[in-house]
Amino acid sequence: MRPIATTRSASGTPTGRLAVWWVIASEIVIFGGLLASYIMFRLSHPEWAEYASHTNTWIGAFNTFVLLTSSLSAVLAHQAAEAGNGKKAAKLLYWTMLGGITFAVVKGFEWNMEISHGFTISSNGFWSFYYTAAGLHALHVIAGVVIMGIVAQTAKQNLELHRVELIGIYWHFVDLVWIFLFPLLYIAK
Amino acid sequence: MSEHAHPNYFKIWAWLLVLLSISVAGPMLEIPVVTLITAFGIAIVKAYLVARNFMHLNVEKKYVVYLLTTMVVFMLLFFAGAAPDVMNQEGDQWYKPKVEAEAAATPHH
Amino acid sequence: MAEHAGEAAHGHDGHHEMSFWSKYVFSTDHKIIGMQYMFTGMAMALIGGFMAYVFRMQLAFPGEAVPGFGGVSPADYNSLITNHGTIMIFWVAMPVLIAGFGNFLIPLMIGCDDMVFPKINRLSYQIFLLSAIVLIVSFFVQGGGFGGAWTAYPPLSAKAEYSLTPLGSTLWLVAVALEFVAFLLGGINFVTTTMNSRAPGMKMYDIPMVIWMIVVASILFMASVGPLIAGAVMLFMDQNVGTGFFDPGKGGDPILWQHLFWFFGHPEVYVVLLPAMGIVADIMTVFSRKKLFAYRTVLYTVFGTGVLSFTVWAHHQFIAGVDPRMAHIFTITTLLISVPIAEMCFVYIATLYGGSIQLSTPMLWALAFLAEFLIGGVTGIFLGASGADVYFHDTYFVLAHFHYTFFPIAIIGVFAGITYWFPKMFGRHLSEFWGKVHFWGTIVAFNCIFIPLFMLGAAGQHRRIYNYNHFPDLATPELQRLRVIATSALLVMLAFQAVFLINFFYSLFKGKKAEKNPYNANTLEWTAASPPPHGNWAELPRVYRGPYEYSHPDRDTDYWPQNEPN
Amino acid sequence: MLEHYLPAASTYASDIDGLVNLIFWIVGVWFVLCQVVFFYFIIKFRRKPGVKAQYITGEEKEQKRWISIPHALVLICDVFIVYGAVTVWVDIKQTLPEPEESTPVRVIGQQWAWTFVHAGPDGLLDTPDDIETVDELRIQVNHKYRYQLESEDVLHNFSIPVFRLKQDAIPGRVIEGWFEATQTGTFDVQCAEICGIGHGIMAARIVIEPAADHAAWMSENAPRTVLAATTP
Repeated sequence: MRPIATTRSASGTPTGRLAVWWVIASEIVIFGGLLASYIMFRLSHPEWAEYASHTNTWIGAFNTFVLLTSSLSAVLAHQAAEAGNGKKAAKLLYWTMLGGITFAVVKGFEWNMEISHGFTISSNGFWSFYYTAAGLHALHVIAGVVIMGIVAQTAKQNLELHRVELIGIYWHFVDLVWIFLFPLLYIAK
Repeated sequence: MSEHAHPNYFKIWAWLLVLLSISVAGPMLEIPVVTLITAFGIAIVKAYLVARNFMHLNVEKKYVVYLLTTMVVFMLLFFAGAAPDVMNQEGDQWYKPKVEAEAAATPHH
Repeated sequence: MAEHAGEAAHGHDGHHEMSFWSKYVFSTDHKIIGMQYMFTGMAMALIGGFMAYVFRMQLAFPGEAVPGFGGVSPADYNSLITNHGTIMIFWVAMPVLIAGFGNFLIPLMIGCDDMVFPKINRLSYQIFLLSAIVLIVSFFVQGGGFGGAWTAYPPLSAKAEYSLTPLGSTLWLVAVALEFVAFLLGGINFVTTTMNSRAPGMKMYDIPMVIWMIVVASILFMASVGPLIAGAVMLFMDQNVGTGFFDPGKGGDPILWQHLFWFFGHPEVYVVLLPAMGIVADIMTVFSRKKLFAYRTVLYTVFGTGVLSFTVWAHHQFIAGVDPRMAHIFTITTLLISVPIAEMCFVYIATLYGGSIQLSTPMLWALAFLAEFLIGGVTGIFLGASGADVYFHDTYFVLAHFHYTFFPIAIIGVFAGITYWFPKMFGRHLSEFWGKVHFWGTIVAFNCIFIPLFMLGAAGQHRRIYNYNHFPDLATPELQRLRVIATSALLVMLAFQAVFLINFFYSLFKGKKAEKNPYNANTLEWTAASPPPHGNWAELPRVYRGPYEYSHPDRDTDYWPQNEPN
Repeated sequence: MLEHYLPAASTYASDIDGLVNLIFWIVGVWFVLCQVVFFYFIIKFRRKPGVKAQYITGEEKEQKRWISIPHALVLICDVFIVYGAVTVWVDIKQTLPEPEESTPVRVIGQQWAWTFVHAGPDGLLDTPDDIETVDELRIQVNHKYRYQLESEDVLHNFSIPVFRLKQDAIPGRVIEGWFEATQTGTFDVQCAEICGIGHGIMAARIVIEPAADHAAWMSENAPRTVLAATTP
C-alpha cells in the first residue's frame, strides 16, 4: 500500500516527477564528469582527431534520428496518458521501446564492425572514451527500455498513467545525452 | 499540467531532424569554425528544444530549471578547476615530456 | 490533486501478524530501514575500530605480533589503513548519520507516515548491505584487500603490478560504487520526501534544523558524486580492460582522478558534517530550553557552505602536482569557507546564552561536538593555507586534523543522536550514569590519542608508514613515546565502547520505559508513541509554528510543540 | 614552533615556520576566545530551579551583531592568512633560481627507491660526469639547487622535512622546484605519497656538506656510477 507521504505535494510538483528531476540532476553530473574529462583530453591531444575519423558519422546520425523519433513517440504517449487513453499510451510506448531496441542493435553492429577493424577499447584514449561514454549511455537506453516495458504493461490497463510521463522525461534525458555525444564522438574530427 | 496547450510535437520533431541534417552536413564544408558551430551550437539548440518542449521544462516549476542548470554550472566549474592540469601540456614549473609519440607508435596488445 | 482524499481514508493496516522476516528484514517501514542502516553502520564501526587497533599496535610496538591479529606485514598495514578510512567514512559516517538518522527522523519530524518511496528505500539498504559484503569479501581474496589509501590514486590503484592486489582493488572500487548507488537512491528519497510530504502548515522555516541539514547533505552528495562515479567507471576500465584514462603512457593523466575524486571528496566532508551539526542544534535547543539563535542565518550559512564546498576541492592537491597558480584560487576559497562554518559555531554558542542548561548525556555529547570540532576547524586553516600546507601535507598533522573533524561528526554526533533519540527509537531509556561514564571515557581518551599525533605531525612524521625505523629522524625514542601514548589512549577508548554496547543492549530490553515526550521537546517526533507504530500516527499532525519555540514569554510551560494550535 | 621538533635547514623553512606561527596565533586567539565564552555560558547558564530560559530569536539587528561582527573579523583575519600563504607559496613553488647561480639535480622516484642524478663537476645534467646515487642525495650548503622531479611508475612524494619541502612526483610529468640548504648535516628524505607495499621503506638521506667536502666527494665519484649503501 502506498503511504500518505507519497500523495502529498507541498512543493507543487508531484512526487514522482520531482524524484525523476533529482535522478536527472544526479545523472547530469555523472555524464558531465565523463564528458568534461573527455573534452579536456580531446583538446590536449590533437592526434585524437585522426583516431576519431574512423567513426562512422552516418551510423551515428541514423541513431540520432532513431532516438529523436523515439522521443517524439514518448511525448505523444505522455499526451495520450494525460487524455486518459492508456491503450494508446502503451502502444506509443511500445514504439519508443522499438526505437530504443533499434538504437541498441545498430550500436551492436557498429561496435562489432569497429572492433573487427581493430579499434578496441584499449587501442588509444579516444576509443577508450568512445566505448565508455557510449557504453554508459547504451546502458541507460537498455534500462529505459526495460522500465518502459513495465510502465506500458500497467498503462495498458489504464493504471498508474502518471508513470508514462515519468519514463518519458527520463527517455528525453537519455536522448539529450546522445545529442551531445553525437557531435563529441562522431562529428568532431 | 493538463490545462496548458500542447505544442505541436511533430513540428518540433521536424525541426530537430532539420538541425540534425545541418550538423551532419556542416563538416562537409571542411571549415573548422563552421563545424564547431554546426556541431556544438546545434547540439545546444537541439537540447534546448527537447528540454523545453518534450521534457516540458517550459511549464515546469522554475526551481527545476535552476536545479538542472546548477548541475551544469558545477560541471563547468569542475572543468575550469581540472583543465589547467589535465588539458595543458605544460604549466608553471611543470611539463609533460613527449612520451606519447612513442606510446602511439608501439603496437598495442 | 484528487489523491488527497486518500489521506483520511488511510486507516491502519490492522495489526495482522507479520513474520520476523517481513517485519525486520524486508520491511519498507522507514524506522526499520533506519535501524538497519544504523546497526549495519555500528557493526562496520566495530570492524573499522578493530583495524585502527591493529595498525596503532603495529606503530607503537613495530614488528610484534598484535593480539587477535598476528604479525602485521606492510601489505596488511596498507590494507588496514585503506579500509579503516573507507569504512569509517562510507560505511559508518554516511549510513549512520545520513541514512540511519535521515530515515528514522525525516518522516517523524515532518509529520508523515513514511518515506515517499518505501520500496526504493528498502532497495537502497539492500544495495548498501551488498556493498558492505563486497568490501568485507575483498579483504580475503587472493592478494589481500586494497592498500592504496582511501583516495585510491592511480596509477597505484589502476595496475595490479603496482598495487599487487589484483582482485582487492577492483572489489574495493565496486563496493564503493555500489555504496554510492545506495546513497543516491536514499538521497533522492530524502529530498523528495522533505520537499513534498511535510505536514500541512509546515513551511520552509518550520523544518527542524537536523532535517534541513540532512537534506542539504543529500543534495550535496548527489551533485558531487557524479564525476567520481564516472571516474570509478574509468578506473574500473583501467584495472580490467586495459584502457589508459589515468595512464600517462597511453595519453591519460593520473591528476584527472585526483580532481574527480576531490570534487566529490571535499563536499563529502560537508555531507557528513551537516547532519551532525543538525543533530547538535536540536539537542542543544532542547537541553538549554532556548530558541535556536538566528534560525535563518544558520540556514543561509548552510547554503553558503554547500555552494562554497564545490569550489575548494583542489586544496587537497596543493602539492600533488597541480599547477601552482591554481593554489592561490583554492587557498582563497578554502579560507572563505571558514567563514560560514565559524559563523555556525558562533550561532551555537550564542544559543547557549541565557539558557537553562541541563547536562544530560545527549547534551554532553552535543557540547563536546562543538568543543572538539573547533579544534578540527582551526587546525584546518593551517592546511588550507597553501604555504603552510607545503610542510603539513601528508603528515600526521593532517591526520589529526581530520580526525578532529570526523570523530566529532561520526562518533560524537552519532552518540549524541543515539542517546537523544533512543527513547523514541526503542521506547526505553538508556542509563544516564553509564552514559556519562562512556562519555568521559571516550572524550578524554580521544584527545589523548590525537594531540600526540598533532605533535608527531609537526615533527614531520608522514602518513601510511608501517614502521618508522627506516627513517632515522623519526625513529627517536621521544617520538616513539608519543606513538605509544596515542596507542594506549586508543585502547582505553575502545574499552570504553564496551560500556556503551552493554548500556545499549541492556537498555534495549530492560531499560526504564519511556513516555511520549520525555524531554518536553517541540518537534513532531515526540508527539508519536515511543516507539512509533507502523504509520507513525493514528492521525497525522498539523504544524502551527517553528520547531524551537522554547521558553516563550507568553507561555507557562517552557515548550510549545509544533502541533499545538495555540 | 616547528623548530622545537626539527631544525629549519633551508632558506624558506623559516618563512614556512613564520607562516605557521602567524596562523597559530590568529586561530589560537579565536579558538581560546570561543572556548572561554562557550564554557563560561555552560557554567553560567546551568539549570536552576524556577529560572526560565530567555527567549531570544537572534533575528533582530542588535542580536545579530553578536554574529555579524565576529563574522567580519574572521574575514579580516582570513585576508592576512591568505596574504602570508600566497607569498610563501610563490617563493617556494613559483620562483626558480637563474641557471647561472644554481645547480640542477634530477630526482627520480620509483617503487621503492629514490634515484638522484647529480650534475657532477660541470654543473650540467645529462653529461658524462653525472653522478647517480640511490637513496642518498648529496648537496652543498648555501648553494641553490633546481630539482627536476620525475616518477617511473606510481605517484611518489619528494619530501625533506628539514627543508619544509614537499612535492609529488607524477609519472608522465616533470616538475621543477628549488631549495637551498642553510646548515650542514644528514637528514631524512621521505616518500610522502602512498606508493605500494614498500612505501614504508622508501627512505633516503640527504647529506648537506660544506663546499670543499662536496667538491671532494664529486671528484672522487665523478666518472662512474656509485650505489650508495641504503640506510638500514
